[in-house]
Amino acid sequence: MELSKEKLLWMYQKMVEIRQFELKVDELFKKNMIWGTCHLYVGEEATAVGACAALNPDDYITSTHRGHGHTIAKGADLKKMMAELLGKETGYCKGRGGSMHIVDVSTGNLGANGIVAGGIPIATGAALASKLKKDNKVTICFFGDGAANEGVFHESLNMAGLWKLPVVYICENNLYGMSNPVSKSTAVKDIAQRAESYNMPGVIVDGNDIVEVYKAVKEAVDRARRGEGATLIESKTYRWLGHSKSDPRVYRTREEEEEWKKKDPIKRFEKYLEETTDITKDELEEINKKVEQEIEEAYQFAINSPDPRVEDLAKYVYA
Amino acid sequence: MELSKEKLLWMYQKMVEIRQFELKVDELFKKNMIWGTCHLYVGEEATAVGACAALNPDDYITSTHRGHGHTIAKGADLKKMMAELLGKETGYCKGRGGSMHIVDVSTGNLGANGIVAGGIPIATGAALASKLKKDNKVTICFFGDGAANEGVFHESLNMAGLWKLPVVYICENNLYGMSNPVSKSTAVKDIAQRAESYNMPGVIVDGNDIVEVYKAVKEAVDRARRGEGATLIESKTYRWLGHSKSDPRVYRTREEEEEWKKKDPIKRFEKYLEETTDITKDELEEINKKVEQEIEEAYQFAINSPDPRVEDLAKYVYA
Amino acid sequence: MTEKLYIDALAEAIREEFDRDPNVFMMGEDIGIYGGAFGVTKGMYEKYKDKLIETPISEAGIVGAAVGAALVGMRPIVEIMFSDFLTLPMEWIVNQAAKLRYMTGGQLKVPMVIRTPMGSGTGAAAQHSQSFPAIFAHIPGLKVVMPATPYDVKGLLKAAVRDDNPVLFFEHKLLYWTKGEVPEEDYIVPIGKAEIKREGKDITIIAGSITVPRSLEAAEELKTYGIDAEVIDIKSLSPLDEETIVKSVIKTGKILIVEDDNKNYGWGAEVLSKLVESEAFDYLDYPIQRLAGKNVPIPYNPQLERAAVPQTEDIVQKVRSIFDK
Amino acid sequence: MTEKLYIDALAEAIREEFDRDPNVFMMGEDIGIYGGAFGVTKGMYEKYKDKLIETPISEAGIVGAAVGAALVGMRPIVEIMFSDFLTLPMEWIVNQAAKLRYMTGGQLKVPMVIRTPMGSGTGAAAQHSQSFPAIFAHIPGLKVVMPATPYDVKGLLKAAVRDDNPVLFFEHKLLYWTKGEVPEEDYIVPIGKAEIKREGKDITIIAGSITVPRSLEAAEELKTYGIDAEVIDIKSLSPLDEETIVKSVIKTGKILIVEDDNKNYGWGAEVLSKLVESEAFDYLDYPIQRLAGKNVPIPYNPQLERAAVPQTEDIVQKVRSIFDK
Ligand SMILES: Cc1ncc(C[n+]2csc(CCOP(=O)(O)OP(=O)(O)O)c2C)c(N)n1
Ligand SMILES: Cc1ncc(C[n+]2csc(CCOP(=O)(O)OP(=O)(O)O)c2C)c(N)n1
Ligand SMILES: [Mg+2]
Ligand SMILES: [Mg+2]
Repeated sequence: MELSKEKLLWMYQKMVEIRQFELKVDELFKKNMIWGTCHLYVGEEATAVGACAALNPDDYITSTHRGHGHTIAKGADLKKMMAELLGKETGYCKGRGGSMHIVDVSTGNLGANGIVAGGIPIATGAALASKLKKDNKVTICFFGDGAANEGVFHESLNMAGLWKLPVVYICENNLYGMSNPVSKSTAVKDIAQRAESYNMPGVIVDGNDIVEVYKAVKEAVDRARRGEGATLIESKTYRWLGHSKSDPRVYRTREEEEEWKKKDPIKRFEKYLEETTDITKDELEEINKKVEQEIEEAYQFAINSPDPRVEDLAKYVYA
Repeated sequence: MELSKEKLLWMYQKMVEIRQFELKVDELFKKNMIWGTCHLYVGEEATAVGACAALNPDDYITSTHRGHGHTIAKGADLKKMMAELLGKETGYCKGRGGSMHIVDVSTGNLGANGIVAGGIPIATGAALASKLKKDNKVTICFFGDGAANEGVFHESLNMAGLWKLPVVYICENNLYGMSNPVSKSTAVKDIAQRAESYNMPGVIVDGNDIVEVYKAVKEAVDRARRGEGATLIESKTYRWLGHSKSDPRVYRTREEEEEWKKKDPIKRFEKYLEETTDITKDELEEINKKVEQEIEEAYQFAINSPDPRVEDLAKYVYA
Repeated sequence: MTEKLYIDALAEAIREEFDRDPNVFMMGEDIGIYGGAFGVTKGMYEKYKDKLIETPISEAGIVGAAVGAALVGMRPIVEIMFSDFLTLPMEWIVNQAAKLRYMTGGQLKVPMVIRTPMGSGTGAAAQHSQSFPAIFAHIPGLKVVMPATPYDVKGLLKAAVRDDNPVLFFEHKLLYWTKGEVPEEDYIVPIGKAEIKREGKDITIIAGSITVPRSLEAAEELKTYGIDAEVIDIKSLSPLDEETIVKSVIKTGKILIVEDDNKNYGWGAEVLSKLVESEAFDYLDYPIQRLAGKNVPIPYNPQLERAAVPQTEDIVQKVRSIFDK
Repeated sequence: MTEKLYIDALAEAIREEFDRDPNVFMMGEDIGIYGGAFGVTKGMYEKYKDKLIETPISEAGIVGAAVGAALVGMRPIVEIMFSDFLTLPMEWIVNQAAKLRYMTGGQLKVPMVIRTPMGSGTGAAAQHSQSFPAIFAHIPGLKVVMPATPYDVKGLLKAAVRDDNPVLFFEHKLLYWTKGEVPEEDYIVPIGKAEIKREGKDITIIAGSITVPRSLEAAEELKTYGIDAEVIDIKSLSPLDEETIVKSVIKTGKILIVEDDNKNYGWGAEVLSKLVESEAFDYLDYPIQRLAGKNVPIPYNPQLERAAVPQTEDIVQKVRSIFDK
């Protein structure tokens, strides 16, 4: 499980892309330039990137309402993402979907989902297809702590456990489902414990430690690819911003938020790189600069793109 | 947990009532005198009766598509049950419901349910009501092994675990959900193991041993009544007959059936009574005779009852 | 009477029903300290902690549990965060709540209310913008209402809570911040009654929920074209108040039904059919018209989203076309 | 052509699609050695073990998984044991399968078929006897068919499997053991096409699923009253073949729509509305009539059950009343 320098730099870049992308989106939201709502991934970058780093390009993921991070980690084009958020014809979904429905089939990303736990059976079905087709692909299914109380979590993991499907369930436990703390929504302390009900390993990782996430997910992915079945990984992390736009965060304290910001997964990875590799501060600085420019380009692309034509309203209802 | 002689005889009588009632229904079915379908409880009598013996008369139960046993154990009138099966106006549901919808509010029976797992959230809600009203009632929720893979099993047990609701979930594991053996439907061997996912005790009992069932359920009911929350009890048992009418039972062997018939819960209880009490064979024989007569009376009542009037078709749609 | 916001009138109704009947309580996601996704229960938590059961994200389990609670004498109000999510507890609405009374020959009753915000216009896209009243109106055993004004939302919520049947209660998101007169004293608005919200003699516009204010606005504009439109707020799809609409049509001879939902197999079709089957048919001097949403999932882009459902100007235009004006 | 049972024609279609396309497979409860609750897959297990994915009782998970499999290139056929249970996977039909193509601007497609037995007449009572096609026909993105004959069930199942969209496929239980001509060679029946099953000149009876044979029977009987009825099998609710019905109505001038489902907000309302909005309206010489089920859950008692939905004699009577005969 040695990580090459190239891979480490890729991981760093993806985390930075997510962070900067989300902060830009937040800014655009506050300027009323984005319609609807949006759930930002700031603070959770290590989970998406560490997990996707363990996949092949043609492996699948399913994502959630909080999907920008997974989408970027799986390799999406920031231009098309930004254009989608601005509702443009050049966006991933031609402006029809918006934040909660970004899909990028070209990178094996089966999509965000506006329905909590919506991706769980979908990922399970993609993995079933892989088993039937023997295509040797693995699917990662991202979802939140809140989603682990939906019925399809149970139904899907039971099938995956039963049929030994090549799927890795990653529960991003960021302590809250909207305003509801896990202690008030979930009868058990660790969601990973539920793996036992489905005859699959349950693993807890520090979701702010990208290397730990990577290692655990890699092991699960390898296991899945060997035909040994599914794994449930619980990644403990925290979302820095509100649940969606205009969330006054009355359900948690500013102190708690500050504590978690100290555990910034990007800073932590910088420290790791500094301590364990010969990657220099300058190299990282350069990545930051490059990403900044990428984001600006994405924004310019999006803002200068055309809206879909109202006459095309009924396009894409049927294949 | 000493069982009085009176109680023991009551338990014996209820088991016999269920057995004879079901055999009568089977006979009527074969004579095409019963419409629709019917799921018989023969072989599983110890679970319903042992469990209901642990309840107060005004405690609640919810039942399943295989509901006659629970209904009789909770104290239903055999006449009204038989009349319902014959679709008569004098039946529990005035002939509108049939086998899968028998309800008897007078005995706290919230009803059978044609939807697998349909009763699980309903029982949970009744228990929530008891907690809110502080009425000190306990609800028993019966369901099958197959039902334990429905999403609401998960959602309901999570809420019950979280809120420490006064409910006892009794999974009647009769090895099959319709034709599907538990090993092919369920990722874990023992369904009781799933209790851990909901922070409640999980208990396995020999479902053909009425005394064991009674003791385990009594403990769970007491616990619930003390405000200490829910329990999941898995009762291992077997249905002697087909899943529903016209089931050729291709999914299991005749040998397996014979093995289980040797474990007849009624015979076993007779032996227990013989060995540990001064109840005589004659007393039991008398009960059997009495029940036979009861069943015959129920049948006569039903067959001589009027059908509902077609003009009343639209009655009872709204309260 | 004071002017109040729709959302405040609704919240008032909930509080007053909490106070009136100890068996009334509420279940839902984030309805506690957060106050619900649209803020309906904001500020209630302190006083009504025991009445607000904040749940896990388990819509099927929640509604199923509400059915169970209702069976043993409680009167739950369930908040489903977006009406789109009614797909999840569908079983407990359609096969349980709606049928338990009938299936048990009248032994059981299921007094419960499922309140839920519906509709497009907020950029929430296809999974957070639907309007499902038509689907539930098809199911015997359910009642379905969709109040359009602060007065009606308060009165209908109270009627729904006091009703012994399961009531689906649809609140269009764009109505929450609209204003209207609301009396101080306790009142109910009966379920199953439509209301003429504006009298007119030339055409009857039958509207529901958000299309009510849009139709009223359109009616004002239509005056300038010399068209005097009557606007009926249907309020309740099930039971449907045929009498009020038939009477109006007999008077005006023309009908336009305006739905916020997509057209095919929508509620307008039943209203149209009932009119064709009624005595009003003989009084029609123009074929009945429906103006409804396009048969598309709701798109994200704001121009597309707006074009997906009838706006005020579409109503004006449609009515003008009927009169060739 | 050979005479075949509806259920056998259906099974043949499944086998032939299994053989034709390696991506076609089936998921469902008890579809393996048991052969499915109604026996559709009986005898298939030996040969098609790998194609028959027998599932736990987890309808939401099954349909959700089928959606996922479809997204990556498979063509699942899901059997839902009774159409009443469609309430459970509703989310994965309505918010996922139906919308994924639109929401992703055409990036994804969801080629899948959900087959399910519907209807009353077997004494299975309210939770096992419903007919839900109208509900799904309301949802953009879904196709909805309900074949009435062995020929159509085979041809439509093949069309459905080969369609790139999610198709809801409703089989009335009482049709399984009916017989009809079925060709030996591969053929499809196009989705979205109605068919005149009997030509006539006096009235158009628009029927679907079980009401097709009932209407045909009624038409025979109506001859004795001198009434020559045309019977149209609507086959597909979404898309709806307006052309065929409009043409027929222009010819006959009278319409009776016969639904097996309960009347309020049913599919007949949309068909009626479409006709009112069409050019056929001017050719009507009698108000359009609907004959549909009563607005009640399906009762258990056989006499009540029979009375809940239109029988052949009800159709005869209704048509006679139109002609005052
Ligand atoms: C079925 C469903 N219920 C409720 C919602 C509203 N909702 C959106 S996100 C969310 C919280 C989800 O929590 P979690 O799964 O922990 O993900 P997180 O937002 O923390 O990443 C809720 C309740 C929804 N979108 N879908
Ligand atoms: C939601 C739902 N799915 C499927 C069925 C059809 N069905 C009725 S009983 C049954 C098997 C139930 O198995 P289990 O829960 O083990 O109960 P048992 O019949 O063994 O007592 C099935 C699949 C149903 N009634 N409801
Ligand atoms: Mg969370
Ligand atoms: Mg079983």
